[in-house]
Amino acid sequence: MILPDPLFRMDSISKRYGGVIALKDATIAIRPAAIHAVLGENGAGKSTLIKIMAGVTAPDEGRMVLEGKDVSFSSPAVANNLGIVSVFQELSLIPDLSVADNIVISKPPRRLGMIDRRAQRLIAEEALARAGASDIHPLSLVRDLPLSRRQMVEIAKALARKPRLMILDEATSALTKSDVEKVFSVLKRLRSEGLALVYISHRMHEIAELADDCTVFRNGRSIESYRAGTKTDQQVVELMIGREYKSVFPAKPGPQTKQAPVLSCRGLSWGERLVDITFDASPGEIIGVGGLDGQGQRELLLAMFGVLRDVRGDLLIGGRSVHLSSPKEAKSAPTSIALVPEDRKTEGLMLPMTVRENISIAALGNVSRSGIIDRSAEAASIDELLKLLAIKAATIDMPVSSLSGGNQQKVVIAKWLMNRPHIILLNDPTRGIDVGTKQEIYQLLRKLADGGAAIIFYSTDYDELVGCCDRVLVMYDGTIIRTLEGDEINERELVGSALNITADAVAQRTIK
Amino acid sequence: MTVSHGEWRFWYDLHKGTLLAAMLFVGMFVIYASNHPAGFTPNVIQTASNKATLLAFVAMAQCLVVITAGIDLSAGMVLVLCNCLASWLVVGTPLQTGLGIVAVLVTGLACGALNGVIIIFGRLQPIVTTIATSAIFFGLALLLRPTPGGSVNETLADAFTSKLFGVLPTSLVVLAATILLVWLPFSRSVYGRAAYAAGSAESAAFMSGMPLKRAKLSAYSLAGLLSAIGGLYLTFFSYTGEAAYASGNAYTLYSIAAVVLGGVSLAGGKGSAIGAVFGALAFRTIGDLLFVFDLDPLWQPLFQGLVLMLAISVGAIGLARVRNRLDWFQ
Amino acid sequence: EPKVVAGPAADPGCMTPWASDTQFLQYPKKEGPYRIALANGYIANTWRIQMVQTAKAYAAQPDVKAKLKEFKVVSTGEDVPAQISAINNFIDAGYDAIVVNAQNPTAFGPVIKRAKEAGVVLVAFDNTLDTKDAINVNVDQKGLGVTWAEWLVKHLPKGGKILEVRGVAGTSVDTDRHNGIKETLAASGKKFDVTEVVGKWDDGVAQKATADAIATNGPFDGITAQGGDTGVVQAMIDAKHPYVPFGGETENGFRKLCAAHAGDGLVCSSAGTGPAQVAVAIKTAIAALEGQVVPQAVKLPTALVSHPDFKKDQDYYPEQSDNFFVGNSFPTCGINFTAQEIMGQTKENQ
Amino acid sequence: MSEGASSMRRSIVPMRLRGKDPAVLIAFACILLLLLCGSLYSSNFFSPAYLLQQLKVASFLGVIATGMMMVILLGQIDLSVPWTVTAGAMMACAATAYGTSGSLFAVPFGIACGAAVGLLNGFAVAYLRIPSMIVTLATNAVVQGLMVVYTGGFSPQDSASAAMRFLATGYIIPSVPNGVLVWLVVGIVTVLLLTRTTYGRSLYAIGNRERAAYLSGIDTRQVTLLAFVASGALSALGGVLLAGYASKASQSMGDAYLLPAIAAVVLGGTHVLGGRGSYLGTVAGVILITLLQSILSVMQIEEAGRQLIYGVVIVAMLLLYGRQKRE
Ligand SMILES: Nc1ncnc2c1ncn2[C@@H]1O[C@H](COP(=O)(O)OP(=O)(O)OP(=O)(O)O)[C@@H](O)[C@H]1O
Ligand SMILES: Nc1ncnc2c1ncn2[C@@H]1O[C@H](COP(=O)(O)OP(=O)(O)OP(=O)(O)O)[C@@H](O)[C@H]1O
Ligand SMILES: [Mg+2]
Ligand SMILES: [Mg+2]
Repeated sequence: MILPDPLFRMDSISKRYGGVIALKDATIAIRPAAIHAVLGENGAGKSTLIKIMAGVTAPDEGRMVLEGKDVSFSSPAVANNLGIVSVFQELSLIPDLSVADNIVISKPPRRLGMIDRRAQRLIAEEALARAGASDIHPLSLVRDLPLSRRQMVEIAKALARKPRLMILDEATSALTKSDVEKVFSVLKRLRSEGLALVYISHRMHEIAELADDCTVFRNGRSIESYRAGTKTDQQVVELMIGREYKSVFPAKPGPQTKQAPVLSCRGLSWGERLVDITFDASPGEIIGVGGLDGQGQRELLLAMFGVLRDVRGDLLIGGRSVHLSSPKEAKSAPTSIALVPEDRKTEGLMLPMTVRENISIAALGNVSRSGIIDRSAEAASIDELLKLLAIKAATIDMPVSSLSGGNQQKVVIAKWLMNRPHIILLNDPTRGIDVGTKQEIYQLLRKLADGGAAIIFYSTDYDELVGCCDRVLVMYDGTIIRTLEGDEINERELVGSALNITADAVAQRTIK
Repeated sequence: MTVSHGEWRFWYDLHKGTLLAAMLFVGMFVIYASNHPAGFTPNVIQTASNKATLLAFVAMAQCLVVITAGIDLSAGMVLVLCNCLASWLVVGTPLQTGLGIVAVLVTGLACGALNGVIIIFGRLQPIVTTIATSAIFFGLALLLRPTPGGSVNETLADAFTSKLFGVLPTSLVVLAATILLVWLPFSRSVYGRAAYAAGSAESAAFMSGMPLKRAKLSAYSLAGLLSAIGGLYLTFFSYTGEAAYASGNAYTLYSIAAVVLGGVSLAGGKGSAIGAVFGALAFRTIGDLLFVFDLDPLWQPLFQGLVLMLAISVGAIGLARVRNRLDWFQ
Repeated sequence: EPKVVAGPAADPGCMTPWASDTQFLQYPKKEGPYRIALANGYIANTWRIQMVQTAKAYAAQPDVKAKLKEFKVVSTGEDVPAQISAINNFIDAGYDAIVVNAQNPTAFGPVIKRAKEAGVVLVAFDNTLDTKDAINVNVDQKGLGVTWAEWLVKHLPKGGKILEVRGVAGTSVDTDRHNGIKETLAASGKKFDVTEVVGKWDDGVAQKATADAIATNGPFDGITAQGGDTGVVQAMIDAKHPYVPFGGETENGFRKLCAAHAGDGLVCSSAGTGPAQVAVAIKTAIAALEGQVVPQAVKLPTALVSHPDFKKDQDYYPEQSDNFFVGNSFPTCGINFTAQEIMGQTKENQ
Repeated sequence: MSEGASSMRRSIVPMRLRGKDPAVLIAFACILLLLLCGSLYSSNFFSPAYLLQQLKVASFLGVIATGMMMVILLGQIDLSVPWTVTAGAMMACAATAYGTSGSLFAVPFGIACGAAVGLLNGFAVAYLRIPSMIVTLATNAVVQGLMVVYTGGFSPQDSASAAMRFLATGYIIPSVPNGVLVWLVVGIVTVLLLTRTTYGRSLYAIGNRERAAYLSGIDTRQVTLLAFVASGALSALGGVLLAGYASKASQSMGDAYLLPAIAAVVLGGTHVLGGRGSYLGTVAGVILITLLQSILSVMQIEEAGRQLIYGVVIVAMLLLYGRQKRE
C-alpha cells in the first residue's frame, strides 16, 4: 500500500535486544485523519515499534520521517513536543498522584514557577470530559481507581497533550464494553478532527469497527499493509500467525448429567462489595462470570481464594463448609483452588526470576521433601507443563520477564496446573493475548474441565464468555443478577443483563 | 489551601499522615508541658523548640530524598560537616559572618549534589552510596575539627536561638520560613512533582517524559542544603564545632524515625516535609518526657525505646481494618 | 554571681586547685536541702553506668541524703543539643545545682550563660567545660598520657617500637592523652617508633586493631592503650606476641592479666580516671551551695597502680568481672567505694 | 520466533546457568587488588598468618552479614544489629555466670536471645507490616535499654565461657581458627537454604514481588518472620563469637557492625530492594570490607584520611560493578 503523503513514516526499522531481534526491516506509514491498526501475535514487535515511535527506545537502524523531515527522538518528551503521544500497554500513570496531576504531568500549567493547581484542574476536567470519563474525580488518587478507570485516565492524559499522532497500544484491553464504546466515539471524533491514530488491539471486532488502514506484523517484520475491509478476518488471522486458522473455540460438551458440585457458594457477602452470592460449580463445568467491570467479580474470586477478610456466608468445597484465610489454605490439598490473577506482572509473576522458579513456586510442596527441592523432579514436572501449554521459552532458566506477554500468561497458568487444582479461578486470563494463544488457552480450559476440574472464568470479552462457558453468572453491583445457560449465552443477553436492563430494551437499542 | 465543599475527603486522604503526626506531637507535648515543673512557659517552649528544630531540618532533608524512594544515610554527617565548617567561618564582622553562612549552605548543597550525582548518574543504590559518602563527609569534618572547638558569632547565634517578642522561639520562625521558602516551592514545582512520581512509579514517570534526573538531583541537593541549615543551627546552639561520629549517625537514624512518624512512606511517593517536621517534633518530645516522668536513669533508654516502638505501632492499627489482604502488599 | 575570693578551699584535702593560678569562688549561701541534677550524656558504656550508679549511691549516703531534697539523673545520649536542652530544662525547673558530664567540652557556652543568670551552680566533671563560669572537676588527662609514656621510657631504656592504641577520634580526652604520650616520648631523647591504631576505648575494636597491627607491623617493644586494654592484651596473647611493658587504663580485666603475666614481661602501669569523680562533683556542688569556698577547677588525683604493686582484692579482683574500672575511690574526699559496692548495690537492693 | 529464541539461548542462558554474577567476580578481583596495594606497604600482607587472621576477624562480620543478607533479600533491612550483637554477647556471658550448666548453655542462650529480638522484628514487619527500617531501629533502642538496665541493675558477669573462647579463637583444624569454621558452616547452610530449599525459593519470591508470592500460596508472613529470626540469631552468634574473641562482652561492641554488614552485602552484588543476590557475593563483600578496614588501620593514616579513603574506595568499587541496569 503506497500512501501519497503520510504524516509519519518509519522505514526499515530494526531493533535488537541483546540477541533478540524485536524488529527487522519494519516499515509503516501513517496518514492523518485515519486510524491505523497494527496487528500481530504476541511478541510480533508491535509494542517495540510503538516504543520507538514514541521515543521510549531508539532504533538500531532505519529512519523516521515526520512531515517529510527526518526525525529522531532522544526521549519521550521530544516525541511529545512534536505531537506524538502514546497510551502505552503498560500503564504509565503515577499511582500516588491525583488524576489531575497525572493528566497534566508532562506540561503542567505554571504560575510564578509553581504549578497552578486551579488551571491544572480545569485542564483535567476538560480532558476527562473529552475522553468521556467525566465521572472520574480529578482529585482522586490514581491508586484508588480500578484498572478500567485508570485506562480512561491514561487516554485523557494523552488527549490533554493535544496530539497530532496518537498511539494506543492495547489501550482498551482492560475496558468494558461500554467504556470501549465511549472511547471509540472519542477516537472517531478525533479522526474527524484530523488526528492520525495508531491502534493496537488483539480484538478483531474492534479493529473491524475502527480501522482505516492496517499493518500486520509477524516475527518483527511488517508483513503487509492494506486498507481496512479488503481482507476477511480469516485472511488477516492467517497473515498474523502465518498458518491456517480454524475456529477459535473448542466445542462445548452440551448439557450433561450434572455431578455433585465441588464448590458451592451460599449467601457469600463481603462488606457492600459482594451481596448474597449463591451458585454451584460441578467438576467438568466452565462457569463464566460476566458483567461490567468492577461489579464485584474480582472480589468474588478473591473471596473464594481466601484473600478477603470477614466474608460472610458459606463456602462449601466438596460439600463441606470451609473457612479459608489465606491462598495457602486455598491451594492446599483438600480444597485445592487455584487463582490466575488479574495482573500477571504484579500478581502472577516474579518477573526477574526464572521460568523454573515461577512455575514451581505454587507447587513446591509437590517436588520437595522436608523442604529440600528435588531439582530433577521439578524439572520433569515443568517440562511436562511446557509441552502441555506450548510455552515458548528457550530454557527454563531464563528470566520470565524475557518471555512475551502471552507466554508469560501461560506461565501463570502453568504454575497453578502444577498444583493439580480441582477448582480453577481465572481473572481475565486472555487480556492482551493474541488470537493464536487465546485459542490455545480456550482449548486448555476445556481439556482441564474434561479432566474433572471446575473452572470459574471472569472475562471482559463477551465473545469469550459466549464461546467458552457452559454457564455465565452476570454480576451487577456485587450480586449475581442473572445466570445464563445454554442458548441464552449470547452477546445480547450478556450486554442486557450486564446493564441490568431487560432484553427487550437491548433489542430496541440495537435496532436503533 | 482552599478546599471547596465536599472535597475535603480527597484533601484528608492526601494529608492523613501529616495530620496524624501533628496529633501525635500535640498529644505528647501536652503531656510533657503539663507535667513540667516550670509549666507551659516560653522558656520551656524555647528549650524544646531549639532542640527539635535541629532534627526537624534533617528530617525535612530526609523526607525530600525518601519521597523519591531513596534514602540519605549521610544526612547526619552533612550536618556534622557543616557544623565544623560553620565553627570556622560563621564568625567575625557581619559581612564575614554572612559570607560564612553562605559558604556553609553551599557546602551542604554540594554534599547533597554529590550524593545525587553518584546515585543518579552512577546508577547506584542510595543506601550504600550514602553510607560511603557519609564516611567521606565525616573524614572532611575531622580534617576541619580534629578536636572540638571553634566559635561562632554569638550575637547572631543568640538571636537565632532566642525568642521573638519574648514569646515566640526564633527557631520555630526559621523553621516555618524554611518550609515556606524551600519546601512549598519545591513541592509545587515540576521537579517536586517529578520527585513524587519517581518515588511512586519511576518507569511510568519516565514514559511520561518527566524530568526525573533533575528532580532527583534537586531533591538530593536540597536535602544537603537542609542538613546544612541543621548544621548551622547546631553551631548556633552550641557555639562550637565537633566532628562527632556518634551524633552524626544518631541524627541520620533519628531523621528516618521522624520521617516515618511524620507519615512519609519509606517506599516513596507519599508524604510531606511538614509531616516530617511534626514527626521530628514528636520524636524529640519522646526524649523530653524523661523530665516529667521520674525514671531511674538506667531505665531511661528503655523508656525511650518503648515510646518510639509505641509511636510507630500506631500506624499498624489501621491494619486491623484492612479487609482485603492484598492491601497488605501495596 | 559567685565572689572570687582568696584560697584555700573549705576542704583543701579534697578540693585541690587545678593550678597555682586557679581562682577560688564563693557562691551565695542557699538554704538546704537542695535540688541537684546530674545531666549525663551517653549511658551505654560501662564507665558511664558505673558513674551513674556511683552518683546514686553517693546521694543515698545518709549524710549526703540529709542535704538533698531531690537528686535527679537524666541521660540524654550522644546528642549534644539534647544535653544542652536537658540542662536548660533543669535551670527552668529551678534546680539549685547541676552536675554535668559534657558530651562536648566546648559546646555549653549558651547554657553556662543561662545558668549564671539563673544563679544555678554548674559543676562539670570527666569531660569538663571550657569556661571560667562553672566549676570543673578535672582529671589530668594529659598527665595520664605522660604517666603511661614515662612508664614505657623507664622500661625501654634503648627506645623501641611502640604500639599506641588510641580512643575515640576527635574527642578532647583522646587528644590530651595522645599529646601527653607523644610529648613525653619525644622529650625522652630516645628513639621511639610509634604505631598508632584506633581502639575506640572498646575491647573488641582495640583487640582487632591490635591484632592487625601485630600482624603487619609487629612485634612491638612496648604498648600503651587508653581503654579497651583487656582486648589489647588478649590480642597479644592470641598472636603469641611476647609480653612487653604496657601503660594502660584501670580495667579489672587488664589488671588481672597484668598480675598474671607480670613474670613473663607484662609489666604494667595502670592509671585512670575513676567514675567516682562524679561523687566529688556532687560534693563540690553541695559545698558551693552551702557558701563554702571552692576552687573553680578541682584537680583529682589519678588512680595509679604500677607493677609490682598490684594487690589482689584491692587493686584487682580475680573473682570479678573484667568489665569495670577499679580506680574508684578518692580517700581524701572521704569517697571510698569499691567497685563491688557500686556494681553490686542494686542487686542487693532488689 | 525460532530466530529470536535460538539467539536468546546463546546470550542469556550460559550466564545464568553458570550462575556467575559478574559482580561477584569483580568483587573477588577487588580483594586481590586490595591485597596488592597492602603488600606495597608491607610484605606481610600476603603472609598466611595475616590472611588467616583477617579471615578470623572477617568471620564475625561474615556471620552477621549472613543474617543481614537474608533480610535484604526480602527487600527489608535490619538496623537492630548493633544491640542484637551486644545482647547476644552479654546474655551468653550472663549465662556463663550460672555455674557449669550455665556455661554449657551459654552459646545457645545467647543465640536464643538474638532470635527473640528477631522474632519481635519479624512479628512487627510481617504481621503488623511496619516498615522494617523503622521497626528495627526501635527494637535496637529497646534492646539497648534492656541491656543498660541489665548491666546497671546487676553486677555484670561478662567473662566469656571457655566454650565461647574456643568457638572464636580455638583450633580444631591446625592454623584455621574455629571462628572461620563457624562462618564456613553458617555459609554452607545458608547456600543450601537459599538455593536448594522451598524456604530459599520463597525468600527470593517475596523479595521480587511479595504480592505474587502471597497469591501463589506462600505464607509470606511466616517466611518474613523466620528471616528476621535468622538475622537476629546470626547477629547474636556474631556477638557470641566476638565475646569469645575478646573474652568478654562490652556495651558498644555491636556498633561497628551495622553499616559494614549492609555495605558488605551490597558490595557483594545483592540488590538492596530484594530478590537478587548470591551468598558468594556476600562472602566477597565481607572480605573486602574487612581487608579495607585492616589496611587503613595499619597504614598509619590519620582517622580523617582513613574515613575519606574508606568512603571513596567503596564508591569507586560500586561504580565499578554495582551499577544498576537501565530500565
Ligand atoms: N526490553 C526488551 N529486551 C529484550 N527483548 C525485548 C525487549 N522488548 C522486546 N523484546 C523482544 O522483542 C519482541 C517483540 O516484543 P514486543 O513487545 O514488541 O511484541 P508485541 O508485538 O508488542 O507483543 P504483544 O502482542 O504481546 O504485545 C519480543 O519477542 C521480545 O523478544
Ligand atoms: N530483560 C529482557 N531480556 C530479554 N527480553 C526481554 C526482556 N525484557 C523484556 N523482554 C521482551 O520484551 C517483551 C516484553 O514486552 P512487553 O513488556 O511489551 O510485553 P508484551 O509481550 O508486549 O506483553 P503483552 O502480551 O501483555 O502485550 C517480551 O516479549 C520479552 O521477550
Ligand atoms: Mg505489546
Ligand atoms: Mg506486548
